[in-house]
Amino acid sequence: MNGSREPVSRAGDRQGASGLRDARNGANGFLLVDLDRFQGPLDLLLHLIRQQDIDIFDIPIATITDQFLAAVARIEAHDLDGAGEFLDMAATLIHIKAQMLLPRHQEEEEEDPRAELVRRLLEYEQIREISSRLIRAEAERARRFPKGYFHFRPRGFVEDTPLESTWQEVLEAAGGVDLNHPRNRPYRFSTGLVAVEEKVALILEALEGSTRVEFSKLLAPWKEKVHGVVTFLAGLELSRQRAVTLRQTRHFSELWIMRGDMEEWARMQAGDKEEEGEA
Amino acid sequence: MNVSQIVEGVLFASDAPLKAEEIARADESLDEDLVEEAVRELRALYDESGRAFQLVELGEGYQILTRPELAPYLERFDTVPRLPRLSGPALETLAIIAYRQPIGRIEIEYIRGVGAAGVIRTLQDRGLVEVAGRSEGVGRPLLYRTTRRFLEHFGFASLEDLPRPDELPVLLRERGSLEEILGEGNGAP
Amino acid sequence: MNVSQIVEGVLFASDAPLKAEEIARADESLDEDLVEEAVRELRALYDESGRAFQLVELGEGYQILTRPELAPYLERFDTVPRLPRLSGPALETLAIIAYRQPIGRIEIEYIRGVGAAGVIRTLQDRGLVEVAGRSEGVGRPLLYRTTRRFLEHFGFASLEDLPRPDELPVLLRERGSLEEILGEGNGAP
Repeated sequence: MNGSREPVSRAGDRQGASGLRDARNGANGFLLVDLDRFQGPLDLLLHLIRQQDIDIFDIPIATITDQFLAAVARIEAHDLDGAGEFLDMAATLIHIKAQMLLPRHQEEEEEDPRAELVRRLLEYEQIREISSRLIRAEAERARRFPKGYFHFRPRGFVEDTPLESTWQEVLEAAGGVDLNHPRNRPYRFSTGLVAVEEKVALILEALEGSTRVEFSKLLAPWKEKVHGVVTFLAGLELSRQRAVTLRQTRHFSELWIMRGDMEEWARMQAGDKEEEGEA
Repeated sequence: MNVSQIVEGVLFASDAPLKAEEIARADESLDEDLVEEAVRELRALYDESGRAFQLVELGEGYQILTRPELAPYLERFDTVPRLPRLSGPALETLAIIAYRQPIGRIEIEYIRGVGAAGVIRTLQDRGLVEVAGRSEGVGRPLLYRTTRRFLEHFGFASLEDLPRPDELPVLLRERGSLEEILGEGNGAP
Repeated sequence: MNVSQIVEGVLFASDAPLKAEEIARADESLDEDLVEEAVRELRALYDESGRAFQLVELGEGYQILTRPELAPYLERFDTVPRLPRLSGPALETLAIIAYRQPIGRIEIEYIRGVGAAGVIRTLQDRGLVEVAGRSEGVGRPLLYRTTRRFLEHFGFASLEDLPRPDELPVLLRERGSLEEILGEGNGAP
């Protein structure tokens, strides 16, 4: 599933989540909506309904369907990847619209064709409300600290802490070392080149354990300038993908690589086989 | 050492919430009731004597935490890197799991209208959500539930502490009956 | 919040002894003298009210610690943090380095088929692996070997002691050069 269309804003940020700011009445009378602001088809539908003060229990399905389709039509131009969920909803809307046109038999007490959709919309709206309550609860909780929370002194070296792994485990792992496993990526053998992907992996590894890492620390093991250049390029690439942000307080001071929205990024990368993590 | 001192010592030395039964393990003379009583005493004592910390009920147990009012002072020492905040999709998914647990991925995706596999994995990595078992349904899909850590992280003593359904619109109270919901809804607006 | 509460909160939240000047960083209104005074007050208060903890002065500063008399009760808890274990990739990499040292990262990655930079760093952090020098090859890449600590941890007197059972892949069991074995293995590189 595509994560790129989810807005950066938090669910509790009503304005951001509903995309209200970006909706304007277009010249053709349709609502112009910035699809990237929506977390999915329900979010978009809910926006259309709330934006126009429509009674959610009596949705004018034909109008809403037209508006939804008009908005969804714009997806294809720039992002086919995440269109599936929206197209599913479009199909559902068209189906409901068709059912609404059929004569209904009062005596059989058939359910309103819109009922399931209404339930989903209300439920989704509630989930958003709960999300914002969770944010508030989280913020309140974060104001309390347990004993010993702050590390005022640098921790001892990792090597000072005992390790549990046994030689038997090493041997077992060794038994699994197998040169004949298929490689799904081309490999350079001591060409001396430094690949951006390696440095991307290095940065990501470093950010697994902490929220930030100094640029210089990443370079420490190497003397060659090329490592600096390529690590910087890797940082820029990750920054472009919003996995990290780069921060430097003054010229020539330490460059910090700060962890960004990794979940978002991970979702975008989902499917790509990533380098194995470590302990 | 009296009961109150033992309980206080154990709570003080712990870096995570402890259940009464866990605290009681400190000594044969203790039981859950004695611990609960000591907890109440200590809580009152800390509050009355204006201590900088409080005895809080959290994550199905008890923990001593600083008062929220101290946050501005303590934040000046913020040397512990904090985890990045949860994204909107992650929070929504967490909310669904919290109220509907145990729940499978397909149901979550239906409620949110978008895929949830990546977000669920993130929540698992953060220790907020865990596998609760498998559904009896076709393919026996995995079911998820929230963890004790979820309660601790959001400051809830137990799942009962989640915002009550009656403070919320109708839907989460009932899993099923659409007719009822529509009935209530139609009557209301 | 008064001075005493701020000092108490900071000491509570710290995992290490703090000097008065460090505590004073919590607020502009504080200075060392005020902190020292609050420390004395708190110390007396804890002692007089029979708290399970004490405010002690250690070499480096002040810290709140449980009273020594509580040790018998606290020892009943698994206070020893769960010992970290090496991950699968780390174990595998360690085995490769142990048997093929000195060896460069590229070779390790070739054998494992995935990147190894992070895993090697983990092993270095744990003191199990260290840089042995640089290869003569292009770019003069770093070579790695196991450390004394590696031998100590796994109980070997020397590298000669490493067992080379038949179950080991040829690549690790044989002492011949990597190129030779790789040449035999799949004739590839």
